[in-house]
Amino acid sequence: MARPTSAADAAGLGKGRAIAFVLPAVTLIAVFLLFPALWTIYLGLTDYRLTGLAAADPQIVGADNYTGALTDPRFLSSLWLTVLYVGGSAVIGQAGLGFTLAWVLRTRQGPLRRTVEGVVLLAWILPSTVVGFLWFALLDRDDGTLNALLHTPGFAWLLDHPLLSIIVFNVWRGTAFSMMLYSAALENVPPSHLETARLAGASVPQQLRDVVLPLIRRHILTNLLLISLWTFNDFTPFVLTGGGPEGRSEILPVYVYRVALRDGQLGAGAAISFLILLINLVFALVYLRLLRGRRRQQKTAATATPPA
Amino acid sequence: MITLHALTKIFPGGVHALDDIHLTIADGEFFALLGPSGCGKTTLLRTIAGLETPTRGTVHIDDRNVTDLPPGQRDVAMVFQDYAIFPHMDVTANIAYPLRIKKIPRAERATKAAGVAARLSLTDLLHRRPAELSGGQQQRVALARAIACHPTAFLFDEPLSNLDARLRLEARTFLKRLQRELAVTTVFVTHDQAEALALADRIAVMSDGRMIQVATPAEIFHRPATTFVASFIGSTPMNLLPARATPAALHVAGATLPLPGPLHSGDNLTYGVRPEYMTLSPTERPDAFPGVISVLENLGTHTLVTLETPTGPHIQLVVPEGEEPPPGTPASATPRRALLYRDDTLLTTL
Amino acid sequence: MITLHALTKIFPGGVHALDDIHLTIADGEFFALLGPSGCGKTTLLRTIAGLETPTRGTVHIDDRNVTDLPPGQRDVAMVFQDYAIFPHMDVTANIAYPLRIKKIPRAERATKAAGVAARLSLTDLLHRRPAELSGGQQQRVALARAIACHPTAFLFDEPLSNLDARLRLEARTFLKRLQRELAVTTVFVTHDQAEALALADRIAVMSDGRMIQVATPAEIFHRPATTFVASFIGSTPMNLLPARATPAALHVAGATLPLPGPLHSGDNLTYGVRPEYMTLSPTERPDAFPGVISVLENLGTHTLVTLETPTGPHIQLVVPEGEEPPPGTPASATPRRALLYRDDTLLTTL
Amino acid sequence: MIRHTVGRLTATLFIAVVLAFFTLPMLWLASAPFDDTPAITTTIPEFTLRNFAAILDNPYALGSIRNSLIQGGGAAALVVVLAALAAYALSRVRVPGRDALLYLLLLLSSVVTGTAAMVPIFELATRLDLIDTHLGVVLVVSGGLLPAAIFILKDFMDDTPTSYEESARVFGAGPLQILRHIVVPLVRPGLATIAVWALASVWGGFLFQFILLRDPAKAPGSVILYTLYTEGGAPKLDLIATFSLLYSLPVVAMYLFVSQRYGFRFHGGIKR
Amino acid sequence: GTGGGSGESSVTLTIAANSIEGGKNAESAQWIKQWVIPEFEKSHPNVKVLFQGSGVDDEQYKTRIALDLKSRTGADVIDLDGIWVGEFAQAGYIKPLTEVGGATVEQWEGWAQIPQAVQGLGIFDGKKYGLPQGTDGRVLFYNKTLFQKAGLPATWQPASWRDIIDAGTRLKTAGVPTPIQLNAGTAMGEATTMQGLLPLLAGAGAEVYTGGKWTGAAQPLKDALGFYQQVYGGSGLGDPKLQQEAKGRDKSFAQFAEGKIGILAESDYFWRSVIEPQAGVAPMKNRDQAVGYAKIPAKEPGGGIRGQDFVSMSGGAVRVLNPFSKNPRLAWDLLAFMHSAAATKAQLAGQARISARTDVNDEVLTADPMLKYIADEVLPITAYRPGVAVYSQVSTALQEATAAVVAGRSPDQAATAYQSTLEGIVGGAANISG
Ligand SMILES: Nc1ncnc2c1ncn2[C@@H]1O[C@H](COP(=O)(O)OP(=O)(O)OP(=O)(O)O)[C@@H](O)[C@H]1O
Ligand SMILES: Nc1ncnc2c1ncn2[C@@H]1O[C@H](COP(=O)(O)OP(=O)(O)OP(=O)(O)O)[C@@H](O)[C@H]1O
Ligand SMILES: [Mg+2]
Ligand SMILES: [Mg+2]
Repeated sequence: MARPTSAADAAGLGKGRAIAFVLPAVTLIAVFLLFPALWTIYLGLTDYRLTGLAAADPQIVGADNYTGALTDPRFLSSLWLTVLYVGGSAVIGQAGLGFTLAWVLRTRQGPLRRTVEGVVLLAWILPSTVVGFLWFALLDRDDGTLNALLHTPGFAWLLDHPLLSIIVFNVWRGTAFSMMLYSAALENVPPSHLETARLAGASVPQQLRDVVLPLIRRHILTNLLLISLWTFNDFTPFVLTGGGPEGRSEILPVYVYRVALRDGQLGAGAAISFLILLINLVFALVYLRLLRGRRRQQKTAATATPPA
Repeated sequence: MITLHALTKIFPGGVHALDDIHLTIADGEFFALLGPSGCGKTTLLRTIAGLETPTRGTVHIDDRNVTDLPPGQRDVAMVFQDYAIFPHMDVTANIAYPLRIKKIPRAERATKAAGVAARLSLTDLLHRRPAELSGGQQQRVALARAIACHPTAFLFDEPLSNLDARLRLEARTFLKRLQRELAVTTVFVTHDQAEALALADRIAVMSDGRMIQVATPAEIFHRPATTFVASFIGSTPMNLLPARATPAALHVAGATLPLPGPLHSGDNLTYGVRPEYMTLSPTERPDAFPGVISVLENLGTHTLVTLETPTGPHIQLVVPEGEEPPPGTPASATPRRALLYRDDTLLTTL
Repeated sequence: MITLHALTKIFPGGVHALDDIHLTIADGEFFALLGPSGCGKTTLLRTIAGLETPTRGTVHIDDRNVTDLPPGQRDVAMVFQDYAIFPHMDVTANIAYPLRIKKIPRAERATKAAGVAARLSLTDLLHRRPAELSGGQQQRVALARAIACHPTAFLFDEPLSNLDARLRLEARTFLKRLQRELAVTTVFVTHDQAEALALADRIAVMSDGRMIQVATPAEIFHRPATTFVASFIGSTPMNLLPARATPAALHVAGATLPLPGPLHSGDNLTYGVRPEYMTLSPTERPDAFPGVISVLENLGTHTLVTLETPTGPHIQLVVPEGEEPPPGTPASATPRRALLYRDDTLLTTL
Repeated sequence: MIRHTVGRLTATLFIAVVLAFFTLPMLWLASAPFDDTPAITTTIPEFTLRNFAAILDNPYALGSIRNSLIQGGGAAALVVVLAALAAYALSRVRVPGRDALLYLLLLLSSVVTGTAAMVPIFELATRLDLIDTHLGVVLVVSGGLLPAAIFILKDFMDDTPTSYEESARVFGAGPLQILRHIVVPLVRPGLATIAVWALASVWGGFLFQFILLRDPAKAPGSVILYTLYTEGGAPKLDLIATFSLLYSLPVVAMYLFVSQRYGFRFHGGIKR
Repeated sequence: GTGGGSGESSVTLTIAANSIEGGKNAESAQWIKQWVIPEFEKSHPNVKVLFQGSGVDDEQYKTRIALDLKSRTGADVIDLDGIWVGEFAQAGYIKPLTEVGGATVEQWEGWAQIPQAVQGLGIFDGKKYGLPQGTDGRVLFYNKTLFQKAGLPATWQPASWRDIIDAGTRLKTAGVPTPIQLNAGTAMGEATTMQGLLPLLAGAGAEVYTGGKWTGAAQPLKDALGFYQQVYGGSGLGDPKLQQEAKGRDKSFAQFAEGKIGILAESDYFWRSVIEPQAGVAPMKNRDQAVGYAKIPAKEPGGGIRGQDFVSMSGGAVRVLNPFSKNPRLAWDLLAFMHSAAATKAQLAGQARISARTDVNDEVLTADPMLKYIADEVLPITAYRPGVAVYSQVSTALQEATAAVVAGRSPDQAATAYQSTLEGIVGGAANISG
């Protein structure tokens, strides 16, 4: 059978050429990502502002920005909102709906499948500024399409359920990626494994638990890592609610925007960005722990095909 | 007992994967489905298992109409071509999986799994993961899992095709013995005629969703009903040669053979002779196929000789080892037993 | 000509995939590498191709030391077990790929590809994609691609193992004829002994990275050097029975056989006899193995009979069709030709 | 059978609900541009094409879409090429700590795409003389997109069987040839995904494009969309609705083209 | 930015403004491109003038300009909101005009035409940093049709906050859905501060920043918040939800135009650009007949800042010189030219709008009684915001305080919370008065 992939240097690249292949990307990343990122992290240690006296002569304030943020009730509530937002819209919403769609569409072909996939993808690729208008039209208090459909005139979705609104919005916005990734992953689940479970009388949840999830662990991990990271840094809900009312939808990217751009406190903004990075790291470690042993199982899955 | 009545399966694309199949498989019978790739073997098996819904027709298992039952309620076990052993479960968990779904207590499951495993000499492997098993061992785990749930029927889809040649032979004997002992009705899909001949009580040869011939191995081997079956059966392919009838004789590839009975000269005749049923001689004879030896293939105790006839067709025959002339030698082959087909349907044995 | 000198390959994990291999393959020879899974066949082939770097030893092709050359400069063509036909190119582009790398003009490439394709009856498929080809057709495309670059040697890694039983036989004959015509040195990896016997001029039987025996097919079949080789060769597995020598006779599974020469009673002896070289008789004889018929497997013109001997071992033998007693019958099997091994090494033929 | 039917029915219902959920918000884009008096809500339009005439009068509208194409296409191309090269090398050659390093870069990319990195990036662009150039925008956004692109592409490359490459190698193909002839076509759906993703990311991006570019004739659509407001910040809906539609069309067209051509699915089209 | 010029003798000057053709502030962009540049190039044959338009959110424009100036690049003549002058000066991004433009600055004829108060827009720490372009004033707009329905006079001028509430109550009784629209909350942003809280604070007798100290939770603030409570605290006079919506301000405009709002506090921008009969975003065909305007009263007569009966707030843009300009003298010439009477008139292009120059105002504003009213009645009593960097944060804190009241908290609670936020922003209670 096919040799172990990825481990082998099949194309005879060799270290030298491998470095040459990686170099352009690494250079670009070093210059336009690493360097500004480190600079930003440094800014986080100062009281730097875009204008005013602090712009002319920024002072090193050490961890003040960090302690400031961590003692700011708005930051903490914002953090909590973000955790809810990421958990609700990315982990449960996008990953859940994306998986369900991939699962349901798995056995279907033809125009229906193409239509559903096309519409879901469209929501993903539309420019975010445009998307804001679309959702206003949907959720507007007075003449919103949703209120018209549900016969609930005057119901202020964005004001009364701001967090829920942006969660649903983000599910709409980002499900496409998870759907595509899981569709691909499901294609790698041998149908015979599922059918074995069905023959044994397993229900759909049992099939998922016993057969599908163990086999696509690695894809689940990749997906969760990426969508959490993206959702953590997603600024789009700002166009819907502006963080309000009363900060009830002020997730961290919006908080950073307010601190860094509206209030001009770039130093504090940089510190919070770095805090977001650390929180993401924690998320990643949690995922790794939850999906622990994926390496071993992955290896197992890869070599499980019997020799020809 | 499995009874199929007027079973038809048309796939969305319009493919007639099964076309009006009528079949009864007796209790405890070892029944083989044989046919080329794409003829509908797997579809038939899957329809019995309930993994495909038939377009028309019914499936009965032990007098129970199961056509509309979901697979889990049909009480059959299937072994897939790729074994479908769950890579994340160890051998015990794999074998006990059907029992787990049936909500049998954990302790009892382990005991039962161990019992079945012992029977298949898997006891030492109970805690291994599938990745740590050889192909043959994996196959036995798949079998054990099928046995563990005590089904009324086994459905095997080419379970041996992934094994290497050596292991395959051993597994074949093993499977046969196991089925004898358990006496469970078994439907076995293969496209290897040798496997079907060696294992089955009866064989159905399929082509394009239809059953061409259903018979015992010996019958199938000796009296293949059509040239299709004839070409499919035998460890070396049967020579199928175009024949021409004159009022006096049968003319086949340069040989003049006696007529088996009255034949029309316009008939579309095919003369079939197995490589094993021919004798090679260095001299030319009128009732032998003349030609030049072109390729020799060692079959161990025998050699497969390819003879290029002046009229075109290649003829293959088996000669005992040591008796093969070198390539390039002129030689002739005399048929001992043969079959005559008219319009690809068996007319008579010769 | 390919010469391997002291070739050793140790994988990072410490696996000795090749262990001090010395071998010379003559010009135009069809050489088969035979052995169980994991014995190092693919590694050897890949080392010749330059896809693996040997830990020690050298590879010469036509007196040129190629040990340190990259694969592209060795002038060999390899057909991979999974064919490795590029799925995104049509048949023409696949066949012409080596020529494209050699920067041959597009028009010339197409002509050459068409020529090779014609030779392999692929002309009608030139514009198909691999996904639209059957397994047999894919294999021919892989061959055509290898032929198109006119190499000094072909390296084939189990090219037939993905084909179904029927196609495999046809492909075998075809391959043999092709190699004859092109007369290019060919190394052919297989774990199917029948394939090796049928095709090769010489066979190397490998085990654990070493060459156990290198010889012609007939030699390997009739005088397997060790019990390992014996067990590996033959379309039905050789019966290998523990034997005990007394000063007067050889005692094997209930039979008392004449001594081939002076033997020590303490020797670790194995008696090997092929199923084909035994005669079944209903009566008991002292020089025959007694037992009860347990399993019958139809081999077409013959039947494989398994005999359970009272002392334990199962003995298999082949009887002509129609002569097999029903299971349960007592019978005895008389060996006609046999081999005697001491410490698993061939002592003498009997 | 009953269970089966119920299951099928539930699935169909689910699909219908999902379709509705995903299309409902898009209605505005279908109605407002054609409405004589577009509102921020969806209404049955009083049909007119006047808004299109109005947007064509805007001196920057059409040019900005071209600029978006240059910047988005440039970034997509750059990201795809560099990420493919890097992902391939990383997938095939062992580098200790490779996965952790990739993930670290991925995390850092989130810092750089945030508001706070504005000053460093602007200073950098000024020093490198990239202000007011398309190239500057392309380089800056590519830097932020590359880690995720490599992360995703590496997964694809890991999954392609190596025997194709070895086969090409035996025929004498060099690494770049192998990448071009074999690997790229095999992971084409992945590359297409990355390309569309990169394009869509750049397409909607505002802040960096705005601070890096000076000449409004170089501004992309996302920036021009922001100018269609009054001095008091009220949206000129006739222009915005129409421009939104025009501005979305290229992305949709690109998606349709890519999906037609390459399947636009992870792993799709690779027959193994 | 400051190009060295393409030929030996030719130099390039660049103008940056937050306006763009076909988009935001298009008239201003058009004026620069079609009048200023050709006219100036005519008189300066070796000078090429370029225009760098933006036309985006003020915050984003500010960011871009700040970044440019920080890296010592950028246009030669730059538009700034007057409120940014202080923070830009503190950051060293801009310098007093005389330092950049040289001695000729003081001799400019225009200074005499710009009222002292308006000049204040460009002044920081007593130094002139920019030339003001114009200003505005805030008043109460009211719908005469609705007033008539409620039996209120067609010419209405409240004398105290009480009068406003009374009118609102009458309107409510007459079935007007939203009698009073007083911007509140954070979603409205700076509109809340400028149209709402600061005029009220002024009406209660306090300024947000005086004598180096910020106004904390003192009585005037509590009074102002108390007025919010009267409007939004269950009286039904205002629509609290509207204040929270991200597009609430736009909707309030539309609602006023549709006759759903009785009284609305806004700047003259509302008159000029929102309900303007032809080109407004929420046009009212009968604006001149149906819409009245009144000065914002102090809490009680005489209770406003400086003992005034009426109050207002003003803002306005200025133009500054880039201190890093390669041709500062020439840039000053351009700047002065852009603020000449001819240029100013050309900019107005017949439209009525309050410019910085009295001579132009006298000539132009006769066309529009409303703007004349602002110039004559409102500007003399108006006040400006403090131009220091932390103002934007203070403004946000004020918006939050109003939001808290709208959401139902008491003015005292909101004021206390504001006080503690303010302490965090301005560096302790020492910088806070009251
Ligand atoms: N899900 C499906 N949709 C459409 N056609 C199908 C489907 N499954 C099978 N077919 C078609 O039905 C026919 C029978 O397929 P089936 O899998 O039963 O063949 P088979 O005899 O098992 O072949 P093989 O030996 O290759 O496994 C084939 O032509 C196949 O292409
Ligand atoms: N890249 C590798 N790294 C480590 N060990 C390897 C590698 N490739 C092969 N091996 C080991 O080397 C030994 C020989 O492998 P090889 O692939 O040559 O066997 P083979 O004879 O071709 O077997 P098969 O018939 O299964 O193809 C095996 O034990 C295998 O596990
Ligand atoms: Mg099948
Ligand atoms: Mg191998």
